[in-house]
Amino acid sequence: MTLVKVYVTYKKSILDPQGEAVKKAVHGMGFSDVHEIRMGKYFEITVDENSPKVKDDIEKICDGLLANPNMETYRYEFVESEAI
Amino acid sequence: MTLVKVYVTYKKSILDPQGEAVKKAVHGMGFSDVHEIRMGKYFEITVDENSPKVKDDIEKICDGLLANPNMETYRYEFVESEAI
Amino acid sequence: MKFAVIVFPGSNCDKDLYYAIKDGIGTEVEMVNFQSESLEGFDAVLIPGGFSYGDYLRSGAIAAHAPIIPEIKRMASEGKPVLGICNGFQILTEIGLLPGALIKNNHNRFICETVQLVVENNQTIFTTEYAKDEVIDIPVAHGEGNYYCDQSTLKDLKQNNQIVFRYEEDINGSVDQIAGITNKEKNVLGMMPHPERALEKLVGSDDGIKMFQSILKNHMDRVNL
Amino acid sequence: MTEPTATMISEEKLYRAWGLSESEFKIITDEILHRLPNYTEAGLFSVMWSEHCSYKNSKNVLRKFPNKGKRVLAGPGEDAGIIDIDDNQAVVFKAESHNHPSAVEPYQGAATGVGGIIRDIFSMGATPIAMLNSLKFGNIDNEHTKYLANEIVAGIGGYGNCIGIPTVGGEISFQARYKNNPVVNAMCVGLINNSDIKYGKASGEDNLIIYVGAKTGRDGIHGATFASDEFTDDSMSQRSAVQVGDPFMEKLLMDACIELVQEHSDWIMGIQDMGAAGLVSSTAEMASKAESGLILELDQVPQREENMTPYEIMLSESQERMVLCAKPEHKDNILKFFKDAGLDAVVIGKVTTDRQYKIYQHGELVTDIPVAGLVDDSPEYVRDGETPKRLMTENYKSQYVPVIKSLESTWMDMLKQPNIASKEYFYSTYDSQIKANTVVKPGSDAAVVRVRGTKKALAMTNDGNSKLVFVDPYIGGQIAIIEASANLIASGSEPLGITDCLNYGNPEKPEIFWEFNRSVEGMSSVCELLGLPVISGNVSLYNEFNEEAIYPSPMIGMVGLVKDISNIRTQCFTNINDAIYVIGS
Ligand SMILES: Nc1ncnc2c1ncn2[C@@H]1O[C@H](COP(=O)(O)OP(=O)(O)O)[C@@H](O)[C@H]1O
Repeated sequence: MTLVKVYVTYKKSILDPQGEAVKKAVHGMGFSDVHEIRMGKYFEITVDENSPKVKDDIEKICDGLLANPNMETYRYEFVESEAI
Repeated sequence: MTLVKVYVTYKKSILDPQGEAVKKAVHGMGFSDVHEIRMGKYFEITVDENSPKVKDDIEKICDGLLANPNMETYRYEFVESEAI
Repeated sequence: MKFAVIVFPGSNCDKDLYYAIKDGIGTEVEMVNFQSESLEGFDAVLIPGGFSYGDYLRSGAIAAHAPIIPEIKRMASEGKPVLGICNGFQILTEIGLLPGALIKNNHNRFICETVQLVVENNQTIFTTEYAKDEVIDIPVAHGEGNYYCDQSTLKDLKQNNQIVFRYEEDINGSVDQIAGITNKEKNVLGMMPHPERALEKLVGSDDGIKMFQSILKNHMDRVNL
Repeated sequence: MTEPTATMISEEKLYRAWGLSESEFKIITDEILHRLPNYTEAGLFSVMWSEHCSYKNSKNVLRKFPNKGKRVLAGPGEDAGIIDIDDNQAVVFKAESHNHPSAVEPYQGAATGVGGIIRDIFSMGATPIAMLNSLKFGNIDNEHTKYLANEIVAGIGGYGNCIGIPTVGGEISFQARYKNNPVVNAMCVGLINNSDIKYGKASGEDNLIIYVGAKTGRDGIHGATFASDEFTDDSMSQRSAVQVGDPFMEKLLMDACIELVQEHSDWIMGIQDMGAAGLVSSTAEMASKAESGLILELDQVPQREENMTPYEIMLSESQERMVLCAKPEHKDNILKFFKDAGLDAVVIGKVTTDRQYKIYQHGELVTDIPVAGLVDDSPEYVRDGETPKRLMTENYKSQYVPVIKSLESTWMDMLKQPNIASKEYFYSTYDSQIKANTVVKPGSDAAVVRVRGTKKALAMTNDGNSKLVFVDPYIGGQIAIIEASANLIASGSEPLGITDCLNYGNPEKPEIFWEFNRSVEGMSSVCELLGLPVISGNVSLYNEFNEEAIYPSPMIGMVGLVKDISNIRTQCFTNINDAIYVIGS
């Protein structure tokens, strides 16, 4: 088993209304030091085998489904099977 | 400036309908090696100062707002200011 | 003329569209399941609103991988009318038939109300029954209807007259108050507002009926040529 | 964890932590089982005998409501009540409270409340056509209340919008009393052809019990007893009863169940949703109604988590699940039907005639108890009431006379009151127009939804001014019914019947019980007078936080029939120069 972590975020140029709303709430709680909050999506994908194909597959899944290239970017990392 | 990354995920026992739906779609795309997908939230928080208070503040923000301890857990990490 | 209403798991305005064609303009219409692989025999495709796959992940993202999608693309490339409403618009952008994307409303809230739209382009097969700049009352109901595209795409949209409807007032943060656009060829229309909910004064407005009449009339004109 | 033995449960009185009293435990051992219950059995009794499932504190009060009428096709006792609306059509409606879950996790608590009430409607075979909700929050001037209000409203909209049922009406009010104990009541209205009506019955020896929908997880275990427990700061951190709603799954389930009932009615004997107390409550009630027994094979129950115990599987409150009772010869058809709809359906048991409720896991018999003991033999308490002291002070009886210096500024001040100001900010986040049948949208006295293909429409409203009930439970109860019927009449309809949610504090306190009882008497008196049957409803007791109860808060949901849509009226002044009349005294 391999664990892959994928992070999807809006491109910088895009307004992130959820992040904005969270920031306002955080300021409302009195944490005025907080400068900016951006919100994204986070996936934990468990894959059967750590074959060389896995990296390729993950990119295909990200490009084709998890992120919309018009507005989002993604990054991913592999976690050693031991660590799961 | 300090960048804090926060990951919020459902507790294991909680149903993750989004993760389930995404997994089905991934299988439909032909990636049958994918075993499980869990979906969570990801926040990038930029804070003014890296004071000792920051860690405390982040935990308060997570406990009080970003995660509902009833059903979610979170973890966070600090990224060196240089790296931003 | 025969319309297809595509039904994805989670579509929930499919019946409303069905009634719009059957009762609204008295024309033949059939529901087509997302697993179907053929749209043979249909003259137009309607992609309804709703929450396909619960809007999980991103609205329209999962539906974009359904078996019916290649057929929708084929119909589009053959110049047949393809209309996506609300979730249908989101799906059309996800499969690349329309440019841009629909993101969360800038105020972060779902909105349901009847809004005023300006008909920017009445020279498409979807809008010939309207007058240019006509202001019409059409309901909206969405949480992710904030149209986004980059500046160069916006320039193209303007240059090619692809912007068909604009909101009279900014309701969700959409670039240029865009409510509906077509592809370059003008046979694929995506819009967030719901004309199928505006067919009778009894439920608020009948300004939507002209859109379906336009599609029918333009089809008949072409057939009778 | 190994489960405590039957002896430990009895000797260490472990059942008390589950809400069973000593005398109740004694009834179970001495009168029903004639032995000690094991861990699973004790768990089953504790949820089935909780207030939420057994109505042990409220049954005798609820009997005061009239529930008959010449149009009533089904009254209390079913998932929802049914009233005939002519032309072989009927309206199906019920309301449900989700107060405690919403206090703990406001978005999901409210969302799953909506999901639950929708299942009650389509499990009768009806198509849901509209939703309403009644919300009571603390004063809106503090952050916690704003958070709760925003999340609860978002949860209601999130579920209803996604599944595609218009939310057409309701009410929202703010009083300090509700700060830590919001009231979240949801009502669903459905339409059905009389010939399609289905009941939750498990009848006919060897007929199959079929499980449909989401997998079972450990979420919401003990939710039902949780809902009948008072809140303390301590239980705020008892976090395991939270469930996440999956409106997408419910949409598939709803469409499939309605199609099954309409197209393949002969395949099934009964259908029931899994609500509070999940698998046990749904299956035991189905068996009880048909006076039959059941055998369940837990290994067949679809499970989301590993190593679940019988206790956990039976008590899980995972959402979006249904139970069917079907004839064996249609088994393959049914399983295929649901598979095509993208849903899991499996046979988990069968009907027997010995009236015993038997559960097997890994080939072992883990439960063997009489169905009647579980469902029908729960104790019934007739509580003592006592007039609240506040009602007897002289100060209280004297009338408050407002002093108005300037009509204009008083008028403006009143409009600024959160309880009077427009609630559009909230209800504009609900899709009120989907299905294109909503003739009168939120904002008028009552919502009106037309019945497509006919000249008819249905008017509906939620009402209940808890402050008036607090001041005088009897008169306050009467006013609630009068207000609701006035709303319906003013919109051009004839009131047909009532559903309710009765939200109160701890009924074991005499003053609270008195409020409960008196307000029901007040409501009943007007129901009798107007000939309005109460056909369904829900009771939510123990709404207290640190010993302080909410106001007595009955919520009335009423539905009326508009015979001709051209008669619909709204509350707005429509034309210049129209005359204005005041009717009544
Ligand atoms: N306050 C009430 N008024 C009238 N009927 C009620 C009331 N409370 C409960 N009932 C009826 O009692 C039956 C059992 O209700 P309930 O246990 O809430 O069902 P469910 O478990 O589906 O929510 C239902 O038919 C319901 O309509």
